[in-house]
Amino acid sequence: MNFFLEIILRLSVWLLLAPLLPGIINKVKAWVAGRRGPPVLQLYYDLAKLWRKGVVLSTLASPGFVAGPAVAWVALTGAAMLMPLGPAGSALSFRGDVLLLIYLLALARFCTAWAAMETGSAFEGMGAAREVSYAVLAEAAIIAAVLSLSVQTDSVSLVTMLSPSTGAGAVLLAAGLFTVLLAENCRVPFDDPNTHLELTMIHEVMVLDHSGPPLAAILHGASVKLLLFAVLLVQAVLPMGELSSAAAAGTLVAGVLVVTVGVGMVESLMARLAFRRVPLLLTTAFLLCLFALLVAWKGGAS
Amino acid sequence: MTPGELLLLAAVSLVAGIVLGPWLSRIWLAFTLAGATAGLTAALSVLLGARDWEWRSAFSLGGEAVHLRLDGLSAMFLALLCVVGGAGAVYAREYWSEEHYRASAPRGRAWWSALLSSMGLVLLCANGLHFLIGWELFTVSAFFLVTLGRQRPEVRAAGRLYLLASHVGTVCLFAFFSTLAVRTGNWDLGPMREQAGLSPLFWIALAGFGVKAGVFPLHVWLPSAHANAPSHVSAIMSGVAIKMGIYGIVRFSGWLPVPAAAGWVVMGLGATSALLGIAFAFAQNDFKRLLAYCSVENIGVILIGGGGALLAVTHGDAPWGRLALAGALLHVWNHGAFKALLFFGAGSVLHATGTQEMSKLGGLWRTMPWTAGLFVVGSLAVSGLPPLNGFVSEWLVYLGLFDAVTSKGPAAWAATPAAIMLAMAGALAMASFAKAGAMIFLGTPRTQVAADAHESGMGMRGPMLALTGLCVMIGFAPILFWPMVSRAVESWRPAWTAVETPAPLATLGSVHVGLAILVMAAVAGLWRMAHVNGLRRGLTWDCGYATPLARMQYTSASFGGIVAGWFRWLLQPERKMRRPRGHFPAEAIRLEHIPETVLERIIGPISVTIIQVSTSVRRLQHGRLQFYILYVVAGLFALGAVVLLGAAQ
Amino acid sequence: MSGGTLNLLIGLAMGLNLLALGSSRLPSLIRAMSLQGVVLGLMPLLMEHETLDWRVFAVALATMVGKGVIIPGLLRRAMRAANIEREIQPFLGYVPSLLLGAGGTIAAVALARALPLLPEHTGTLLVPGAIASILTGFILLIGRVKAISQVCGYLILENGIYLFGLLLIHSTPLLVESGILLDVTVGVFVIGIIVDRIQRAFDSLDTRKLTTLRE
Amino acid sequence: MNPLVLIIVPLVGAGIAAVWPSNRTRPWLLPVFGLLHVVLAFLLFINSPVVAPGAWLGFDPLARAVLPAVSLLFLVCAAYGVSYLRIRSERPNRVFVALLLTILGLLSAGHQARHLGLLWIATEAVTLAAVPLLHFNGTPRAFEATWKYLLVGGTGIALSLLGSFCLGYASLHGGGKGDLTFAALTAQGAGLSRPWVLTAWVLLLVGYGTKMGLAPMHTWKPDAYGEAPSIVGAVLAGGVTTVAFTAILRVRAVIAAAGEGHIADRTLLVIGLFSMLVAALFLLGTRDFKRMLAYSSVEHMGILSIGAALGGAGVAAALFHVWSNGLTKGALFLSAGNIRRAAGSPSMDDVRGMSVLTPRSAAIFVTGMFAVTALPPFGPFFSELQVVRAALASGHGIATAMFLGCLLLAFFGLTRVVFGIVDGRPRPTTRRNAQRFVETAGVIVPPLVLLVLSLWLGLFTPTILREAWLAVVAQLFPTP
Repeated sequence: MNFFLEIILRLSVWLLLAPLLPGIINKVKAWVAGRRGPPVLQLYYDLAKLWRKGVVLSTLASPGFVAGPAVAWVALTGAAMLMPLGPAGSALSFRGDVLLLIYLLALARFCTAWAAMETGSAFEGMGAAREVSYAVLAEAAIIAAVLSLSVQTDSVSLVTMLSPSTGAGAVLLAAGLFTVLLAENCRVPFDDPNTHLELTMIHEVMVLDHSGPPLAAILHGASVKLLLFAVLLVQAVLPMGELSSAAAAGTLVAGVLVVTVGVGMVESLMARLAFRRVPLLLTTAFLLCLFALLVAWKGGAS
Repeated sequence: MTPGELLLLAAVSLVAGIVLGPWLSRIWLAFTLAGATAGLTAALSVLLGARDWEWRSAFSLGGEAVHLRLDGLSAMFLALLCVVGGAGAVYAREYWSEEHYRASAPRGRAWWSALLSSMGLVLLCANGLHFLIGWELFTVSAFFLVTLGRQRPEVRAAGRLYLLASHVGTVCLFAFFSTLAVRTGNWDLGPMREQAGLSPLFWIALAGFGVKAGVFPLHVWLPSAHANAPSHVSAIMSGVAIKMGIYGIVRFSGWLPVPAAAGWVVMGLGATSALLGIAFAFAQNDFKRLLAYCSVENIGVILIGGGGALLAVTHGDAPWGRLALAGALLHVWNHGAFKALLFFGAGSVLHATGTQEMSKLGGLWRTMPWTAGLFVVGSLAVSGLPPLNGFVSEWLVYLGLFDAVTSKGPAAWAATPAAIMLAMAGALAMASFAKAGAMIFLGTPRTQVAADAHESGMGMRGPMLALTGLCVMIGFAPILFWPMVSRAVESWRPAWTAVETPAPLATLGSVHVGLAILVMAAVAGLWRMAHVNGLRRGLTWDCGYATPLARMQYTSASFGGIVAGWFRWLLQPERKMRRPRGHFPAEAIRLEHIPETVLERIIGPISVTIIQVSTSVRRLQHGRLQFYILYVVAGLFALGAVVLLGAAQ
Repeated sequence: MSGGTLNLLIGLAMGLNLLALGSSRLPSLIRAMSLQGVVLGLMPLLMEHETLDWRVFAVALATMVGKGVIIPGLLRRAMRAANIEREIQPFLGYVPSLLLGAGGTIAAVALARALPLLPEHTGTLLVPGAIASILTGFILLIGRVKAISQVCGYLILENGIYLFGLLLIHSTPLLVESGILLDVTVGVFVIGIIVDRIQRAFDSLDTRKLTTLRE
Repeated sequence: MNPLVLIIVPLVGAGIAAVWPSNRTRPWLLPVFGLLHVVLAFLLFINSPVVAPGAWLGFDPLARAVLPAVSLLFLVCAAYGVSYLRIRSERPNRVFVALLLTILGLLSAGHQARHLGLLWIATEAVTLAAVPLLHFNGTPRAFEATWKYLLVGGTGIALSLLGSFCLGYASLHGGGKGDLTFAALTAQGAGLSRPWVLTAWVLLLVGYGTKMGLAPMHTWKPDAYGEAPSIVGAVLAGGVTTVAFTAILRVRAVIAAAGEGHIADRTLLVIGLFSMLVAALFLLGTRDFKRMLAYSSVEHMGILSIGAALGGAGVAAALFHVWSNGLTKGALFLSAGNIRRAAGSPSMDDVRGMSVLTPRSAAIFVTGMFAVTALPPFGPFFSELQVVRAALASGHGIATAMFLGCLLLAFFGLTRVVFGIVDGRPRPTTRRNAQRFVETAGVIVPPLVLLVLSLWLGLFTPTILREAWLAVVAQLFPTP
């Protein structure tokens, strides 16, 4: 019984807090640019509005057009359920759950790409193609990161894995994971969430034809994903194991905030990369994680 | 009934199928299904029971007493054979039906039974001589099945390529088994790990079986054979036949002592096949070729697991070897199931539209919803996405690799790159099947044939549904299948007997079930929301372009363009393009063709040189008698020289 | 004393070889060959040491008749039928073949040293003679294009072997000898037929036309 | 029973055929005497008489191990001959029938000859008797083939005669009384003079190798097999070559007794591998399916001599291969004859799609091709496997590798030609031609029987046969 209670509690935390992050990022960008910018809760309003709106469905689209976002959303929330929250641990944890997490993200990606292809629009196809292609390198980076974590903790389960490394390993891992975060969540320099030139977009161009509740699901799922990566990054590098649970929670929140602000800063200070540069950056991220792995290995060996 | 009786029943009904098949299609189906069921029951009874089944004949065949053995490992493959064989038989009756293929349909039925029985023989034989016999019969019957549509020249070419390639493998096995027989003094097969002298033989076996399995550099025959065979044949070729190669490698790496480097090599081959195979797949435009190359990838996944097991054996029986091998063997089943499903789906599309080119299809989900839906399930499974079976086996392999890495032993040096390549291969597989499914079933029809497609009948949908059920079942309740897999693992290495499950399969299964429920709930909810809020149909928004054409859709080549760019060194695409010129460009062309790199760039030149040599030698037979006599004299002197050399010594 | 005469005859046979090699006209080639046959026929009689054996007589007679009369007759008939007189543009010119033959003869003498002989044969030129004729036969077979000259070459080859057989004429039972004779005659008889047929089929005896069967 | 009957009976048959009046019924003499010969051969095979050591003729182990195969093959070919000659009823068949039976008799003599000279005479006589059969078709191509066969073969036969003389002189020089029976020569053994023995070996190997068709003396084979009626080809490939092979085996035994066995084996191995290589290279390119059979036969002669070179188990395997290859190759020849007759051309340039026009013959042809390329469970698979085993057991690793490589190339070549002929859409000319050819039981059953025999030989090799082959090993290759 209280298992379900816990689940509900966690769900509410994740689902409610996630939309904050884009808001914060936008606020940071506005602040840097010296504008007032939209309110932090803007995304909440948008979601609420979209949820009530009707749906315009492409004449070509199959039911998969609506099912895709739903599945993606479920996959992302499921992944969130696997992600431990500092002292609170995770809803359910088992050996190898980290792989399930990675593959749930892949499932979400598949569904988004599928829904994008539904419309038969060249733009959406373009976006889907970019999404799935860059994912190949992102996957490599993530798996390398996970490997380094599991090498330094001798475990394949998130709860025990996320006791952070120290020194050089941590720095490399932080850099690598942060880059992957930017790529996976389609932020600058990989993608520009609020440009309006379809040819330059990845994620946005995939959802061009979505509207109403499905779009809401997509946007909300995206924010959950962002939060997920932020939490992962923080726990992977910040030593929280020794702290008291309250302090740990505080650190976690603070860390997530820092990451979010960092994303905002990057978005305001950097320009989008040309697409042919993107693989280069992703490969760099992969190499960073790989070096982190080697460092962890040496550490483990000595 | 005992396994023996069941197998006898299966054999009898398959032979009856061979004999009656050409004339009585319904009775043939009955016999085949009976045989498949009997074989499956026998396999399961061995897998779930404790004891192997073994039988030695009193009479002798080819100078050797027949020695059959059904242990965990062979039972595992036998079960797969029976499932796919039965499903394919049902599928074939509608797909390759009498009225469409008057000439070849009867042949096809007889050869199908022959193929099943010969593969069964291969799995059962515990005698090198009879193993070879079964192997050859299997190769030949597969050849005749691949060339069922023989009037098409490309089918003939594909068949010949397959025949020649597998003959290369056969010659290796010829050498392997006869050397084994010479070293051990008899043809009997069985555990002989203590005879360390035999370990070099593993390389010959690896080469011989690797050709059949389609390991990367040796895969040259596979794409064209799979693409040009009738789809039910492609299904069994890809689902079961290439697994015979895996069976050989696993079987003899378990029975013979293996060289120290074996694990490294096998895992390296596996990783290469996985990544490069799927890279080729992603670049294809012919969806059956795409599926074929994807088989190369999955063979790679299986070999990664097998290599992990071998590494574990050479590194002090590490427990993670058990995980890796279990994952590999389970993946044998899984790949068999979903690849057969996908080929059936492909066949149903081919049946409806008559083309294999994705750039001619599109929007088929309207006309063939069943095929579309089942194909999507298959795609999810083959991409190793939860909650389906593909993920379960890849997950086991991953666990094995991760444990190998965390062991920080020398094995980690192999396991780390393997894990990373496996991840990349997984992502690419996902991309490939997003592309395939979308190009075939989504958007609008690109040609007329696609526009007036039709859904295939129950005879073709039934087998697909059954296989889908299998995929879902393994995905939802993997724990049910664990005992059989671990039984097979034990028969590969008796040392690895442990009661407890090394991986929380039960938890994974329940998570999958929960995930499935949630997905359904979410889909239903969102669907309902959409309808409640009001649902309007409108034109796809193409940046305000009002009259989109079918040709404006994203094509498979452009979809795969980015990755194809990364792998240009391997794919070597042949491009033909004319850029648009002037202010009002009239036309622009961009044709791209992905060649069979290994075949056309490596094998081709070699065979050309051989042919040149033969032509120049054939000039000696020019018909001039005088020179013929001169040859005799030359031979006289040459032999004289040989004798003198011998005498000098 | 018989040994001396024998060697004389062998030398004569070897000379005839060279003649055969050098002659461009078919009739002279055939003449040389038939003469050699007669010479060969005489030899067994000369080699006789003890009582004169009728079987040896028979062999000698048969050889003389066969090699010296019948076969040349056959060939002449074929030649007339095809009305050709001379060998045109052979593969191997006359001078080269002569030189080859001469060289071969010398080589034969040298080669014969390597093979140990019984005391009663050490004096004779049988082995070199045999080898020389065999070589001549091969040169003709390889070097000439006219069917008839090739037949002649084959016969000279057989003559060489016959010469060699003389080494064994006393030890080996007659069967072998008669066998040879029989086979040679039958063989050549058949060759005669074939020559005839070729002539009819290709209205020429030029074997260069016989190159339709090839790869 | 006196083994002479095997020689006399067919010769009598030949005589009868020569005087038999009716052109229509004469062909039936072939199966009749063939059957008689088979019965006699197998009676002798079951209880074979002891051979006096000094005998010139005798049903000794070697004859016992090989002759029945030849006789069996002849019977089937004879049965085929009846319907073949009915198709060719426009041509007089007196000579054809008489000479086929003569050849059978001479083959029996050659196989049983235990005397160097007698053996030579028999072989030569067979060669000559085959000549008219070769130009049975009477075309210029046939004459050309015959001419080449006669001259190349004649050269070979001359060399083997010379070799016989050398061997005789070797024994004479070694103090022998000039007794040329193999028994006597073997008994003289080391007494034989070494240089003469070696010379003899080279000459005899080249001579009989020419008859056998070992490269580079094989040049007559494609022409002869390509132009002769397929039944003659089958008899030549299955019978005449076998006599030459047994001759080489017998001579090798003498050489071995003289203590030069290792040299003999090396030469056999070299020439065997060379023949296989040459044959494989030719097979890769040839476009004529009857010439293809000739090259395949060259390849198998190579296998035989390799087997002989390996001694012991290898020789047993080679004798096994004589049986399996003879029967299978016979099936190929006969079905190829059908296809040739139906298609009107032997070249794959104008023959296509025979699986449509002559389905049965095409099926037999394809099956025979697979069988002859060592597809289990046909005979050649087992015999070649035994050769490979023997080679590996005697440590010839590289030779085995070359052997297998050649088999591979040969397979490539054979499949190329066979499927090129069988598959595809037939040309209209071929179609028209094929309408005149009916696949009667008479032309389908004999090759089928041969295939079945080869299958049976592979799967259930009778123990008595194995013993017969091992007896040969015991006789000719006594283990010191």
